[in-house]
Amino acid sequence: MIFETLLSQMPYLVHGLTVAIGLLVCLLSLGLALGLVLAILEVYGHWTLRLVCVLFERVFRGIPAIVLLLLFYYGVTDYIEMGSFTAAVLALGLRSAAYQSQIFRGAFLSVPNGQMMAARAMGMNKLQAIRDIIIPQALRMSIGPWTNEFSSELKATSLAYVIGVVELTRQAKYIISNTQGNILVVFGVVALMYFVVNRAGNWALYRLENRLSLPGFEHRGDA
Amino acid sequence: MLLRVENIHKSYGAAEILKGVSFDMAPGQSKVIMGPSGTGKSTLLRCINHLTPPDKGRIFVDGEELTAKNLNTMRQKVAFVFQDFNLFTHLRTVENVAIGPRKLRGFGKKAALDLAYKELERVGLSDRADAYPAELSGGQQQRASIARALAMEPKLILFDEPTSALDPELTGEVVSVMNKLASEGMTMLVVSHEIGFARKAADEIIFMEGGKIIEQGPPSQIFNAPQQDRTRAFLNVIEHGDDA
Amino acid sequence: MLLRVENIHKSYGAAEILKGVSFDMAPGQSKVIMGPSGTGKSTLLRCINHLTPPDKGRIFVDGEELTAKNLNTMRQKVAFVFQDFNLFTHLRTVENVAIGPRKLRGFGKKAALDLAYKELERVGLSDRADAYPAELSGGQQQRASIARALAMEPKLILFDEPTSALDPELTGEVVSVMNKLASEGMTMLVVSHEIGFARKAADEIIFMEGGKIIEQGPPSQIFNAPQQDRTRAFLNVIEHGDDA
Amino acid sequence: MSAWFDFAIEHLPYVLLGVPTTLGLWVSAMTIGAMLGLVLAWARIYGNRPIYVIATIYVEIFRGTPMLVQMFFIYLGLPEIGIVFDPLTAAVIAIGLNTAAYQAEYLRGAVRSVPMGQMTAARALGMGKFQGFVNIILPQALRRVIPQWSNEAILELKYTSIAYAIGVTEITARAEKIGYETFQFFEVFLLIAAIYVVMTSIVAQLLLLLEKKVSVPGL
Amino acid sequence: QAETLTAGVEAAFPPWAYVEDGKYKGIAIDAMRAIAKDQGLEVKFKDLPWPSLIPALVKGRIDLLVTGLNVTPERAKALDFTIPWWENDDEILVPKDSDKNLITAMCCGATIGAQGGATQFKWLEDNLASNDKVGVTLRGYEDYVTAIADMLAGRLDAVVTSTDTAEDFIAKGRPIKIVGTIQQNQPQALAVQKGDPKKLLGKINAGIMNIYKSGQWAEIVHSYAPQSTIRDIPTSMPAYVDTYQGDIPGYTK
Ligand SMILES: Nc1ncnc2c1ncn2[C@@H]1O[C@H](COP(=O)(O)OP(=O)(O)OP(=O)(O)O)[C@@H](O)[C@H]1O
Ligand SMILES: Nc1ncnc2c1ncn2[C@@H]1O[C@H](COP(=O)(O)OP(=O)(O)OP(=O)(O)O)[C@@H](O)[C@H]1O
Ligand SMILES: [Mg+2]
Ligand SMILES: [Mg+2]
Repeated sequence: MIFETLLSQMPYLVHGLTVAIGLLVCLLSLGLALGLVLAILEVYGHWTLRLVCVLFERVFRGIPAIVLLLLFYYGVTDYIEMGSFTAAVLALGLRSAAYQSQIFRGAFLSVPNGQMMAARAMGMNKLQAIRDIIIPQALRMSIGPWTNEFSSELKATSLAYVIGVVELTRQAKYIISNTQGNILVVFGVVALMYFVVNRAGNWALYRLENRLSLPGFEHRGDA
Repeated sequence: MLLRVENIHKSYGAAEILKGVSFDMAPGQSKVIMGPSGTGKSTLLRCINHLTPPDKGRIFVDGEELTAKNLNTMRQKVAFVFQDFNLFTHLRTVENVAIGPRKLRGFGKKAALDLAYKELERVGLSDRADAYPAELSGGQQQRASIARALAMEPKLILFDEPTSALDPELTGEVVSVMNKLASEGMTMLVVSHEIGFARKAADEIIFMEGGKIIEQGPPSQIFNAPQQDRTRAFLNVIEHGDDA
Repeated sequence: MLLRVENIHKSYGAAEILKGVSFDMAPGQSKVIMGPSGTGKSTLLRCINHLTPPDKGRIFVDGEELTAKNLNTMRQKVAFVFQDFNLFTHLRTVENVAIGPRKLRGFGKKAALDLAYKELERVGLSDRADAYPAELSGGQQQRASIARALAMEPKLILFDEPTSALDPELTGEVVSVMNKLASEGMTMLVVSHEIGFARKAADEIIFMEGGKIIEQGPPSQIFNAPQQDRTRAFLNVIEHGDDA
Repeated sequence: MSAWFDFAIEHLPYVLLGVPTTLGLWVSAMTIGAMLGLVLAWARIYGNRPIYVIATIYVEIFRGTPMLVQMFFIYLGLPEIGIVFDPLTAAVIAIGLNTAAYQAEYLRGAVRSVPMGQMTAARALGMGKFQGFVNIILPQALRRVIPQWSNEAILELKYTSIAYAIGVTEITARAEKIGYETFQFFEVFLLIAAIYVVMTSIVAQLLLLLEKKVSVPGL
Repeated sequence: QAETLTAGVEAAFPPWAYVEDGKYKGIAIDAMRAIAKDQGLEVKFKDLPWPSLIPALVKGRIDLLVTGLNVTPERAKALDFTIPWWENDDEILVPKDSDKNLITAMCCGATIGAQGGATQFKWLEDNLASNDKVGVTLRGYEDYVTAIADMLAGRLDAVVTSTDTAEDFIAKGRPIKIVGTIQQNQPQALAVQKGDPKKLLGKINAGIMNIYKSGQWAEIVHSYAPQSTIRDIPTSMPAYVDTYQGDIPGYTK
């Protein structure tokens, strides 16, 4: 009975999943671009810039995601017109930027000092050195921790329903309320769908990590 | 004069590390700086190309003073070879050598690679061109980093203890490359305790202690008849590996 | 015999690194192993206390054979001093020295610390007892790691290039501690190219190449009249820092 | 803004009554997570094949599916096989099991970042593998893991609000109730944001102090 | 060309509003469409969960709120209500196989569940939980589905929901039964922004009356809740709602 319902509603669950994935891709891209800039400023910037970055990071990591979504959809939209999806991308994307900046900052700091020095000693300016020497190394080291961010943001997309983005969890909620029950079965299916996307994403990221891996960038051996 | 170092001072916090160092180098000369650990040899070298800007004093390369403004172009004239190589980990050997010409000297991709292969040959590394730094032995890494310096076609190369991270035999590889460069007329300023190189290739030994030059002169004089007690004691240690 | 090394073989994958190495050591003896890089010196040392278990061959300490079973107790008799010190980063110097007696030899906290202070004094480090390893200079770190080895009151200490990560002058500190231990009658097996130590303190020099011992004898003989060409060439390099 | 302050001051006491529940939930869940996480990390690094596989599957499942779903399974699913928890216990278990998977991974990374020489030196002294792990590797790994662990702790503090879904009246539940009564939801959400920002800042600061306190030069 | 109104709904709230096969359905949805047609308005729906609906209306992200919305004094301060089109009572639900009756389900150590912010929860709190002699424990849930599931798992003795929700649960085959009714006569209405800046109240009120009079309303209600009795519109209009005083736009007695 519920399985028939699930089967008939599957196209809508899948549609919800594509909305979730679309949201995920947009928010991660925004987070990546901005997170990288924040990390560079935090590591190499003037102290005023560093302060701004730290403040940004504190605020966006301190406020629960749901509240951020509501603040963007109902607060920021007083000044800038945007729809639910855009607001969700901005709220979750900026939050992700705060998290990603920490990932990249860690990676920047783990590039040995000598690399920057050697680049500078050659006559590269700071920007050139960051672009040509530091970032290619730091990004390689970031892929591992970045898979975590991927997983947690995938699940965070499910919160966007509060501002009217009809993604996977909301579609599931429709089925649950229409049948007035079956929480476990429906959420079980949804969990499976998240799990599959998560595995696929991680698989792709690990493959990327392997493809980009160079001698000297392997993990240190197990203790 | 190719290099003029004029009254360089440098402090870290309260500690004055360099207390007024001056010397000159003519084109084609090789000088070796020696002295006990912590004496400021590395600091001096880093002051010369402003990796650590000096507090006081001036640096002239080829008659032009080094300032904050012309820093990046001047550094292309003054290459630096580090003790721990600092090859760019994510680039193959040949790319390490080519990146300078490519990004800083306006070479095309092909031209930069051609030059890189030429310089790798000069240090005897052409066969390892495609390896990553982590796949090279220490001696090979240091030779690659010398090739990287050479590819900038600098007026002067600064070496900071280029062999001290190496095994005795690997040291040999690097020293022979340095001997070769010296004999080809490259101007080199080398912080090193390699007696072999100092005796054979140096025009002058500069002995530093406590942030000052306390003795300088041709190797024959410094090694055979040092004027200062401190110099003598130090040379005793490094020549005989013994606690003086 | 305190140590008997019997026909040790070790391969990594297809490469045979050790090709049957045997020698003995009597109590109180000091032996120095020399030889070119990659020859298997470190591997041999690590085989002796089974940090790398050998593929073939046997090790006897004090007449008892080392096996997988008695490994941990036997290792307490055979201390190891590493090239890069490997002090426990999270423990103060004195705790680094005390942890062995405390955790492995059943000492109480107080007794272990007392012993640790005593051993630190022996290597001249009592004043740095409360520093963390990162706060010590290289020479001090190596002396602390020697104290850590001594605190196990071992029958034998294995040293793997204990000074090669050190400056010439810092090397002096460590070599003089090793000289002192040798003169106190400690049995020591040392991989090192420190001519100073080898001449002064070694009873025998073992020269290895390609996974085999190719020459051994008292320092006077090896240094002054080596039998093998290879030995002579190698000694030439390390004594004169020159490409042979 | 001042209207919001009046609103906040009026309703703060009622919402703050949820703080003990939130903190209790958080502390218990983090404790379970830390202990189980340690076991999982051990299993993933040193376990034999079956143990490694089991631990890996655990980590994959708990990291790969939403925590809300996990909580529903524990709260509404387990009763079908006769295991009935009260809501608070179920929430503690759900959040604890979830964070264990994350903590295990952070710890595993930290253990792997301890240089190999440390274990070699411990073994050379005569320590067994386990002794070396407990005395040498773990104290260093735990210090290295604090920054990531702090992140995780702060994240979980915010996640405790999902316990509301199974009827635990913590901060969010109380605040939302005010929302339904006054219909001033926006003001309510600002209030929640403020409370969480204050709590997470305090926690972050305390953990930073801990980090400083146990820090060792060179680690 | 009429302006398109955006009607906010909580689309997980059958029989009033829900989504099936990707389409909005339910009493409120169909009725709103009928009203719009009657009044020559264009309407589109936006699904927002409960806590988000009110800020959406206040901030003008939606123009009106069309859902099973109870008229209460607090809400009347934040919104302007249309004339009420429905009246609800509350039902006491227990598992089908339970031997609890109206009395044992609601006193003396019973644990009762309700949706956290709903009027039922507030009523139970004010009338039962605050009275020590009654001795019940009250538990709030994010939604009714979880509360019912929890009752079926054995942790609750009873759940109190509004009549329409209770009937929907039974119609969908949950193993529960009604053991008692709490007469509330709780009116429900649509709502617009406070002060009605878009002047919608008149049109909506008129539309409600028109579809009621034409019999469309009864048709719509019965297509979703066949058992329901249709009450006269407007149902009781509480004195605390200012839009029910004096001249009510679009409505003549
Ligand atoms: N960035 C820094 N901040 C503070 N002190 C520094 C810094 N860099 C170097 N020093 C100090 O300056 C002194 C000189 O250092 P320098 O590295 O120049 O010595 P050196 O002669 O090269 O010694 P070595 O032979 O050991 O390399 C040392 O006491 C060192 O501790
Ligand atoms: N774990 C390992 N796996 C594979 N090969 C190894 C391993 N450890 C050492 N080797 C190889 O074994 C050979 C001998 O190494 P070993 O470290 O014993 O040489 P060594 O004589 O100590 O040299 P050095 O003077 O450079 O320290 C080298 O070719 C090395 O690459
Ligand atoms: Mg130096
Ligand atoms: Mg070795």
